Amino acid sequence: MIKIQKKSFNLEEEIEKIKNKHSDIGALTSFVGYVRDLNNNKDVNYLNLEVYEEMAFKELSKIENNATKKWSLIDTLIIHRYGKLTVNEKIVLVCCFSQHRKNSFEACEYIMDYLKKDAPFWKNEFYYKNNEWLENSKQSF
Amino acid sequence: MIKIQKKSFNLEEEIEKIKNKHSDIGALTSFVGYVRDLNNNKDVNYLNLEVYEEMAFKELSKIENNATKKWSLIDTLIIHRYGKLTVNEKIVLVCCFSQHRKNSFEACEYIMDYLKKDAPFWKNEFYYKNNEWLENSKQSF
Amino acid sequence: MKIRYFAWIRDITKKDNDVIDINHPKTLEELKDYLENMYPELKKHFLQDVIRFAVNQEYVSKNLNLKPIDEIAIFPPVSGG
Amino acid sequence: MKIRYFAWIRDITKKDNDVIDINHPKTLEELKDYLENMYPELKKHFLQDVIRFAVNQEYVSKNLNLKPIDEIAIFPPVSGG
Repeated sequence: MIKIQKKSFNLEEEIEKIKNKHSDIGALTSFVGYVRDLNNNKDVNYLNLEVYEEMAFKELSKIENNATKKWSLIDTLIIHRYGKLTVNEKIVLVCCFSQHRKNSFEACEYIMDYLKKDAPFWKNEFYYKNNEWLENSKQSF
Repeated sequence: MIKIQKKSFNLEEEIEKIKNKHSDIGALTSFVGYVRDLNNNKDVNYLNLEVYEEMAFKELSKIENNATKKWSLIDTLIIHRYGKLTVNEKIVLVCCFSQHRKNSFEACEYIMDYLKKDAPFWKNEFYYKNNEWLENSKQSF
Repeated sequence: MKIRYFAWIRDITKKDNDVIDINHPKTLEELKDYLENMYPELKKHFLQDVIRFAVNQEYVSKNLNLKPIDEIAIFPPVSGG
Repeated sequence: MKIRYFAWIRDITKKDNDVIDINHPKTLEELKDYLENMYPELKKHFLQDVIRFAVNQEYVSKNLNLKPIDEIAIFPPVSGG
């Protein structure tokens, strides 16, 4: 399942909604990305996160389908937020549900790598006096 | 932080308690293990999970310290339950908080591998007619 | 043909999108020429090869043929996650 | 000296622990002999080398010296997580 939304999310609720559908799940690996107070040695105030929504759905679906096939996942969940996000807020959640843990770990890392590389989101990071558009290729990809 | 407890846990609450302490966290990888309805081709009814509690604290602390040093983690959380756990219940939670995602992924998988290998917990799995003590070396370690 | 702009590309174009109703570019190369003419600042970025193009929400790299109903998006390297 | 039993080891000993107050074993090998004598069914498992030992909550493999105040735990392969 893919959700692109402005509002935040509750990890327990989002995960239970999926988990409740399947009694054969033994393992869940999940990743949460947060807005940090410091990036590239600059004090961050907030982010403005922009999305090309129609394309983001398509790209994330492709990545999700690839991971599901490759690692026989039972279910997946990707939530990506957009809009104004202040320090400490959640940005993204990726969940990979499988029978055994190795598959969920590998799939979750794979989805995050491709999400960072291809999903059409852009962070405009606001510091106290100026702002800057980030690029993942320059970050710790 | 290490918790060994009978009762279940709420992912959002447990994670937020740690996250709230640090504004430099950019990445959280977490793993949840659940009781599956089917194991080794047998219908599982419930588990009775036994722990050598004093030793489990010591072992998990060592594993946590090793991971924290090796991957410069900002914080960690391990919750492991014991007692009677029925199908679909959470068994374990491992959270690794770091600045960037690679470190949190690698550390979380490392902690789970060593927890499975060395932490003194034993699953007594109850089927409809009998029961069996599990061994991780025979499973998908 | 609709051309959509994102992130700092939009800071250059000063708008979200352009719609080309007549004499639309037939290829991606023709579209680049068209845009360089309209927004001269884009030229240096096209030359640096950092800009990404999507046609109907799919990444494209080769110089494919464009149709009047296509939605083309132009954007810098992404930074989600 | 306290000897603690876990999982199916306890199914064999039928109790959680034994306390040895006098003539306590001086080494792990002496302890194994003592336990094999008390619980003959343990012998085959000791021979298969699947049983793990912990002294004062730390895994041990070599035949170290035991002290009267030690807590020794005997258990099968773990299955947590």
